[in-house]
Amino acid sequence: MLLINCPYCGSRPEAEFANGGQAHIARPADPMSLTDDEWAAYLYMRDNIKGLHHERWRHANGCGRFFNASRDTTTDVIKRTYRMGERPEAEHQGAKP
Amino acid sequence: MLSPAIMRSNALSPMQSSSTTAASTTTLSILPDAAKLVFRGKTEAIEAAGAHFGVKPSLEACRFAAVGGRSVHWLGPDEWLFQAVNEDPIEVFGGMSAALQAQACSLVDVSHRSDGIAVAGPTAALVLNHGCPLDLSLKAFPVGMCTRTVLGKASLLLSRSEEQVFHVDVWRSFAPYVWQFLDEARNLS
Amino acid sequence: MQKFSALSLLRAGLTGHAGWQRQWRSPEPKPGYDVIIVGGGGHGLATAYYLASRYGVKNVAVLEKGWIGGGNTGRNTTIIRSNYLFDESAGIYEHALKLWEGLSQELNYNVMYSPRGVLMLAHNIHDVQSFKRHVHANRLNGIDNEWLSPEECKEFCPPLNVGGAMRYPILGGALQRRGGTARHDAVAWGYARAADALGVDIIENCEVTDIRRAPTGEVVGVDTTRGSINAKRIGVVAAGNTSTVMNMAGVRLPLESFPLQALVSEPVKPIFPCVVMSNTIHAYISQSDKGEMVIGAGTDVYTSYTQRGGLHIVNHTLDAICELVPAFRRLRMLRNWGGIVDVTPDRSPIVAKTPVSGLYVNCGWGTGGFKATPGSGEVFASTIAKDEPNKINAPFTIERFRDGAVIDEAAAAAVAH
Amino acid sequence: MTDTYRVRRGDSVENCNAVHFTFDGKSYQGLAGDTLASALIANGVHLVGRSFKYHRPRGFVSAGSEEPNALVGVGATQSRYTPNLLATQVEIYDGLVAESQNRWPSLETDAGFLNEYFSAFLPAGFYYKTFMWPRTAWKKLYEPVIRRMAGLGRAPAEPDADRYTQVFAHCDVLIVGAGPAGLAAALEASNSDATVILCDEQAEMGGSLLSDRSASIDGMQAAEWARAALDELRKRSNVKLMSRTTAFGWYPHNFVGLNERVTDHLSNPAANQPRERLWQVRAKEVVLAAGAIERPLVFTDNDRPGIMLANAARTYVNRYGVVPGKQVVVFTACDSAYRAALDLKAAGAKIQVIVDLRKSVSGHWVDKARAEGIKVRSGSIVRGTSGRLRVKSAQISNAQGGDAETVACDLILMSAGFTPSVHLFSQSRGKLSYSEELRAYVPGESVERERSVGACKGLFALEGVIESGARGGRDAATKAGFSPRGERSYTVSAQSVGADAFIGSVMTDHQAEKRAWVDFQNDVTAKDVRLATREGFRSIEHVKRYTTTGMATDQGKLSNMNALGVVSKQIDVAVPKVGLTTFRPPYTPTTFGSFAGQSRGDLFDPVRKTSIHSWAESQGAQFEDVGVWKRAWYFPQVGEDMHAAVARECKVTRESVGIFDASTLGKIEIVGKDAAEFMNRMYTNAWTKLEPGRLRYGVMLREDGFIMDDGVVGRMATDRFHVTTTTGGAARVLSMMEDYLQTEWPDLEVWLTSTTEQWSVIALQGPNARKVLEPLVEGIDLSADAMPHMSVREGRICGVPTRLFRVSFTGELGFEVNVPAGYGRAVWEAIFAAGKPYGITPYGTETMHVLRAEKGYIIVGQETDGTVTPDDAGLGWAVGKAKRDFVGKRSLSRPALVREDRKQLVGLLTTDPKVVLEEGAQIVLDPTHPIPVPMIGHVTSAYWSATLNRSIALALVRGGRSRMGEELSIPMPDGVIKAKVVDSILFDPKGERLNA
Repeated sequence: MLLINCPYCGSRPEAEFANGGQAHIARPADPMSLTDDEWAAYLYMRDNIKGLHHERWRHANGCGRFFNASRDTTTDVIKRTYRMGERPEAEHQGAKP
Repeated sequence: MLSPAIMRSNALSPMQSSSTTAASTTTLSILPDAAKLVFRGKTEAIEAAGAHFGVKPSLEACRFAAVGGRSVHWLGPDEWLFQAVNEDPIEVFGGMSAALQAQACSLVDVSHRSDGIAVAGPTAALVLNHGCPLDLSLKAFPVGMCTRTVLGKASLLLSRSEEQVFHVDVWRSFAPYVWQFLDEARNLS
Repeated sequence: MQKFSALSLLRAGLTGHAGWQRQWRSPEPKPGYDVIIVGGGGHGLATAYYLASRYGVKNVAVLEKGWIGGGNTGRNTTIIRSNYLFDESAGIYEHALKLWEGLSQELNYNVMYSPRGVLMLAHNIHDVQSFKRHVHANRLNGIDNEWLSPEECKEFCPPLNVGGAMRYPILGGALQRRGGTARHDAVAWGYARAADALGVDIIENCEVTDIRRAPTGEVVGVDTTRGSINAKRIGVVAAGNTSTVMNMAGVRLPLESFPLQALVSEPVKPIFPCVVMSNTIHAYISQSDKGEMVIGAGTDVYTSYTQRGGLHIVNHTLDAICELVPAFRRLRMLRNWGGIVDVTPDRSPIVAKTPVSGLYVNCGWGTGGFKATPGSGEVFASTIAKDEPNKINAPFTIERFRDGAVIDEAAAAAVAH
Repeated sequence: MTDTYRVRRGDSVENCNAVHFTFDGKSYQGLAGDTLASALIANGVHLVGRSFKYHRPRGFVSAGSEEPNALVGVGATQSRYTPNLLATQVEIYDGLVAESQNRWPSLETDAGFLNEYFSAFLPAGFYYKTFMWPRTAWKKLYEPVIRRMAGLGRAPAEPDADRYTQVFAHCDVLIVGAGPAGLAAALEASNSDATVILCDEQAEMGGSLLSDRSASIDGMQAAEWARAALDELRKRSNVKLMSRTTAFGWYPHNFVGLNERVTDHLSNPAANQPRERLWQVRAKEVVLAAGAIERPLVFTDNDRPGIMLANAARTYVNRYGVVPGKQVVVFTACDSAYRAALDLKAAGAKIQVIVDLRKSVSGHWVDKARAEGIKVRSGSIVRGTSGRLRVKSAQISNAQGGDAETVACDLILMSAGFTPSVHLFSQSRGKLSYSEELRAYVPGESVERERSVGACKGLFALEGVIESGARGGRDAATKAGFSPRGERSYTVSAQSVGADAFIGSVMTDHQAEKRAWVDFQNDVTAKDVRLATREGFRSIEHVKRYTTTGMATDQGKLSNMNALGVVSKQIDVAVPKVGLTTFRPPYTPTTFGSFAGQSRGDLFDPVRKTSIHSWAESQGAQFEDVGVWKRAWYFPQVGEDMHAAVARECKVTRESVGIFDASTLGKIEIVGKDAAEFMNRMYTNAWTKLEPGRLRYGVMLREDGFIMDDGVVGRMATDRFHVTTTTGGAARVLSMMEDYLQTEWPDLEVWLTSTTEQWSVIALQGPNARKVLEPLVEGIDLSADAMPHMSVREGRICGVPTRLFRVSFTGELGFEVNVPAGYGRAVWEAIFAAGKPYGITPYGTETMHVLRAEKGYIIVGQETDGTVTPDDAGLGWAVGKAKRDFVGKRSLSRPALVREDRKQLVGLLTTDPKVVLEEGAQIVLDPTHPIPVPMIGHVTSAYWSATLNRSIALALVRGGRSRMGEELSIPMPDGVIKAKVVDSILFDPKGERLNA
C-alpha cells in the first residue's frame, strides 16, 4: 500500500485514494474541431512511461481533491505531489535503455 | 400524526441490542441526532457561514472546531460539515441559507445521510486500527483532528474529541457494517 | 530434435540420462534475419515457431532481454478458456483453444494442457443475465459453454460454498468444459525447442536498445546489447514492455501497464477439480498438478513496472477465496508475485501492422494473455509472413480506437445497474 | 522421565510440566515449552515425513522455520485441521493431535515409496518428455495419478472455526528479529522517544543467544543476557515486543506485513482470541535483524532421518535439553559444527568423528574439539550413508575419493556455513551482492528506509553482530527524527566461528551417478540440477523452474545457494553471473485466513440496506443483491411463487396503486450559479431552459460516447439541481463529475454533494396514487394541472419535509416521495396504510423491471452494456443536437458509432405469446445456418406481462429500427423461437396514463 502525500491532508495510505491516470492531458477546448485521430489520441494514447511518470490521484476517501504525483514507475517511489494546475518539476523521463 | 422526532429511525438502533457484551474496555455508543449541513464554497463564504453559525471553521486541514453542541469539521479545502446536535435541520438550514444568500457557495442538508458512533476507551485507537490504516497515535492524530478515511470496506468521517474518544460519522447504509466491524474488532483485540 | 517419449525416457534412464541434449541452442546473433521477434515469452516464441513451421520463414531470431518465458508467461495463473462474448474475441481465443488441444503432440513437449473445466460463478441476477448471454452466443459460435445451477456447480466443484452463509451467494455458473490449465513454463520451453529445431535462433540476455529505420521510414533492424542485427520485418511481442520498445520506433500505443499479482498456496492433495472464476468478488482459483492452489486477482490501480503490488490486493483476493471455500482459510500462502500486464482501453489485444512499414505489434493482452498463446502466435506469424492480418486478427487493429470499433468484453460484462 | 533422549534441563522447557500429545495416533509426552520436534526427538522419534516425489523417509533437518521435511497435519477436528505445519515450529500443548503426511498406509510403510525404485526414470522435468500419447490420456490417466502422488498434506474438509483479525500499526522503528542484533538494535533505538516494534517468529525471543552456552555478554551467559535485555525492553513504554510474529512481506513505502500467531500454541484459547492477527506496519525506519540460516552439505544420501544441521542439534540440546542422537558423525565445512559437537558431547553424546571438508583446520574450536578427544578428519567428506528409517552409518573418505571408512552413527550433523536471511531486504528491492568469502549473497545498497544488521548482513562474530545491531538501532532512531540517549557499550566474550563456507555438491567426480539432495522436500538432487544445465537451462530461474528446486514450502531457504553452487560449477560460470532467484513474499507460508481478516460473511462487503428494508423483511420480501445494496425483489404472499407474486404486483399497480422502495438510487445535489452550465456539459440533454419545479430525464455518456448512466433530474431552484443516478452508478457518476469540475472546469461556480443517503425514495405508482397521497401531503397541490407529469414540489408529508417528484418509471400516474431517510420507514408505513383502502401492494425490483419494460424504458446495465450509444438505445431525442459540446459528444461522430447496422433497441413479441424469451438469448436471421451462426442481436429483457397477457421482450438488434414487423429467430438448445420486431413501447404508447 503506497504512502501518498496529499497536498492538502499530508501523507496518507493508498487505500484512501483513487488513481486518475496520466496527468496533464487537457480536454481539448473544442472537441468537434478535432480529427478522429486527434480525438483518439486524447481519449486513448498514453505515454506509459517506464521511469518518472506524472499521474493524477484523487483523495477520494479524504478531502476529495484531485492532485498530481510524479512517481517513478520502476521503483514506485513518489518524488513529489502537487496541486491541480501546477506543473511538474521535470518532464516525463522514460528510462531509455 | 406522529411527531418527526418519534418517526425518526437510526440505522444503528438494531445493532445496539445485537452487539456482544464484550470484555473489551472499548465501548461503542450511538451519537445523538444532529442537524448536519455540508457547506462547499469559497473562503469568504466559509467565514460568513462560521460567523452566522457561531463556530469559527478551521481553515487548517483536518481540524474541527466546536462550541457547545455545534461543530464545524474541515472536510476538504472547499468543504466543511456543520453539525448542531439535537437541533432541527430545517431551522438550521433555513437560517444558514438566508445568511449565505449573497455568497458563492453550496449548502446542502445531509442531516439524515449519516449516523454517528462514539468509540471510547483506552484501546479505542487500536480497535479502529483493525480497519483504519491511519496512524491514530495522539501525536499523529491529536484531539481536534478530523478526516474522512476508510474502515475496512467503508468510508467514514473520523474525529478525535478526547484522548480516548473517537467519533465516527458514517453514511446510514454503511453504519451497521462499521458497527459490526468495530464490535468484532473490540472483542478480538 | 531429440524425440521425447516414454521410450526415450526409459532408454535414457538406463544410461544415467547422459544423452539428453540442450533443448534449444544458445547461438550468437547473426548479422541479419528475415524476421526478428522482440520478446521471448510464450507469444513471441509461438510466433517464431509458427513462422517456421507454418509459413516457411525459418531465418528468424527471437531476442529476449532476460531468459525466455521469464515475463508474464512464467507469472500467470495458466487459465485457458475461449467462452468470450463477441465474435472477434471468441474467434481468436477459440483458435487458440483448438491449438492447445493438440499442442503437446505438435511440439513433442508435454505442456500439460488439462481441460479440467472453467467455471465462472454468478452471484447476482446481473451476472446470470450476462453469463447466459455468453452461453447462447458461444453455442451459436460453436464454443462449448453451459449454464449450471448452484447444485450443479457444487457437484462439479464440491469444495464450493453453495448454500452456506455467504455475502454473495452463488446463483449458478457458466462452465466451459474444454477450458482448463496448462503448465506455463513448458509452453515457453516447448515452443523454444520446436522453433529451435526448425532453425530459429533464440537469443537470451539480448536486450533491444533501439529500432533502426531507413530514411524512408521502414524498419531495417535493431540495436541490442549484443550488437546490431538487421531485419526488414520486426515483430514486437514484449508484453509489459511494449510501450518502451515501440517508442524506439516512434509509435505510440493506447497502452498502460499495470501490476497483476498472483499467488499459490502450499501444496495439498487433490481437492479442487477445476478452475473457478468469480468476477463479482474478484478472484480465481485452480489447483496445480503439484497440489498448490493457484490464485489470481485484479490488477493494482496504478501503472508500474516493478513486478509487485500491494498487500491490500492480496488481502482482497484471499478474502474472496475464503468466501468461496471457507475450508481454505487454514491453507497458507506460499508464494506471491507480480507481473506487468499491458492493458488497452477496451481490454482486447492489438495484433496488427503498425504505421511503420515492416514493424508489427502483438500486445495489450491484459490479464488474459496466457490462454491465447498458441492462437496469438499463429495469427501474428501469419500477419508478419503475409504482411497483412488474417481474418481472425483483422479486428484487433490500432485503428479501431480511432474509429470507435472497440471490442470491449469487460464493458459488456461488468456494468452493474 | 521415561524418555532417554531428554538429557538435561533445557532453557526453554519447563521440566515440571508434562504435556501429552499424539503423533500418528500414538501418545507421547513432552514438556511445556517443547516444539513438536523437540518433544518427538525426546521420545527418540526421527522419522516424521515422506518426501514429495520419491516418498523417501525423512526426519528433522532443522529446528526452525526453514524446515523442509518435518511437515505435519495438526488438529483434532476438521474445522481446526491445518496441513503442512512445521514440527519444528509447532508448540505442543495438552491434547495436541498431529499426523504425518504424504504416506499411505503408514509413515513406516508407504506405498508411494515405489517411486523410489523408478527414480532412475523420473529425473528433473521427466513429465515434459512423456505422457503425451494418447492425447486424451493426460487428463484422464496420467494427470490424476501424478496429482494423487503429489501434494503434501490434505486440505481441511470443513469451514475454519477460527477468527482472524488485522491491525494497521505505525512505528518509528520496526526491528525484525530478536536475536543478538535485534535486541541490541531495540535497546538502542528505544533509548529515545522513538516508538519501536520488535518482532520475532519464535515463541521465545533471543534467537541464537538462546542456544549459545559458550558466549557471554556483559558478564552474563548469552541466554541470560537476552532475557535481561527483554526485561528491560518490556519496561519501556515505547517498545512493543511481538513474539510468534513473522515479518513475512515487504511492500512499497516501508509497509511490512507481520503475521502473529495468537492461539495455535494454546490448549484452550479464550473465545475472544483470534487465531492469527495480520499486522500491517508502516514504519518510518526498519532494522532487519533476521539472522542467518545454516546451509546443509550436499553429499550422497544426505537425506536420511537423523541427518540434520549442526546448529539445529545445538538448539535441541541447549534449549530443549534433548539430544537428537547418541552416536554422532559431524560433517562440516566451517567451525560452527565444532561448537555443536562440543555441546552434544557435553550432553552425553558420543562424537564419533568430525569430518571436515577443509584441507587444514585450526583455531579455537578445532583445538577445543581435539582437546576434548574428538577425532577430527580434515580434507574429507561423508560420501554415503546407510539406514532406511534412520541413519545407521556414514561412509567417510578423502575429499578426492579413495577408500571409505564406515562409521556407525544415529545422527549426522552437517554444516556448510551460513546463508544470511536477505529475504526482506531483497523484497524491499535492495540489491544484493555476492560475497566470495561467505559463499552467500549479502545486502548491498538500501532502496527503502531500512538497514540490515547482524547475521543477515553476513556478520557472524557475536561481538560484531551486537555492535552492528546497536549501531543500526541508533541509526534508525536518528533517521526517524529522534536522538538516542547515551551510547552504551556491550562486553562480549565469545569465540568466533569464522566465516568459512561452502556451496554446491561435495561429491567426488566418481559419484556422479549417486544422489545427493539439494532440495529435500521436492526431491531435487545435484544430478537433477546438472541434468537441467545440460539440457540448456542455465539461468537459475530456469533451473529452478525445470527442477523445482527451491520451490518447496521452505522456498529454497536451505537449497538455493547449493543449487547455485552446483550450476556454477557445472557450467563454469561465477555464481553471481548464474543469477539469484527472486525473493518473494511471504518469508514463510502465511495463513489465508489472516489475509482475509474480518472480511467474511456480512463483513465481506458492507450490506447496504435502505431505511425501509426492515419493513420489507417483515413482509416476507425476497431480496436481490444490486451492487452492494440489498433490494426487495418481490413480495410473495402465502402460496405465491415469484411468477405469481410479480403478476399480482404488476396488476395491482396498473389497476390501482403500488408502492416501491427506490431509495438506493444515487442522488447528487448540484448547487451554484453555474449549475445549469455544468449540467449542460455533463449530460447529453439541454438544461438551460428547464424551469425550477420541473424534472427532466438525463443521459450521461463516457467520453468515448457510450451510455454511462441515466436518471431523472429535478431543478429545485435556478442554482440547484437534484440529480438522480442509477443505484450502481452513484459513486462513479459523482467521481466523474468531480473530475471534470476540479480538473477541466475549475472556473465554474458549482459544488456537488452526495445526497444518496439523505433521502428515502418512496415510489407510489398507479391510477390511485394521487388519491392515496393527497390526504398525507401539506402545502402541495397534487392536481394534474398544478403538478403535471415531470414536476417537483417541496412541502410536507406526514409532517416531515419532502421533495415530491411527479414521475413515473411504470407508465402510470406516479409520484416519488423523497423524505429524509430517518423518516423513510414511518412515511412508507403511513402511505401504505393510506393505500389499504385501494388494495395497495408493495412491489419489488422484478415488478419494477416488468412495468418499465412494458413501456420500453431502458435500464442502464441491462439494455445498455458499455457499448451502446444513446441512438442505439432509442434515446436520440435526449441528445441536445444544438449543444456545442458535452462529455462524449465528439465520440458519437466516430465512424463505427454512426454505422447504419449498429444494434438498436426494439421490442420483440414471440409468435407464441406464452413463450417467454431468455434474457441474453441471441437473435439470428437464419437458424439453419451452419455453426458459426451469424448473430444480429440479443434479448436484453424478457418477461411475462400480466397486463398484456403475453410475453414481452426488449432486444438490441442490428439495424433494428428498420426491421419493424420482421420475424427473427432465437435458436435455443431445444428449438427455435420466432419473434416479431415491434416498437419498444408495448403499453400505452401515447402516454395517456402518465398524464392522468
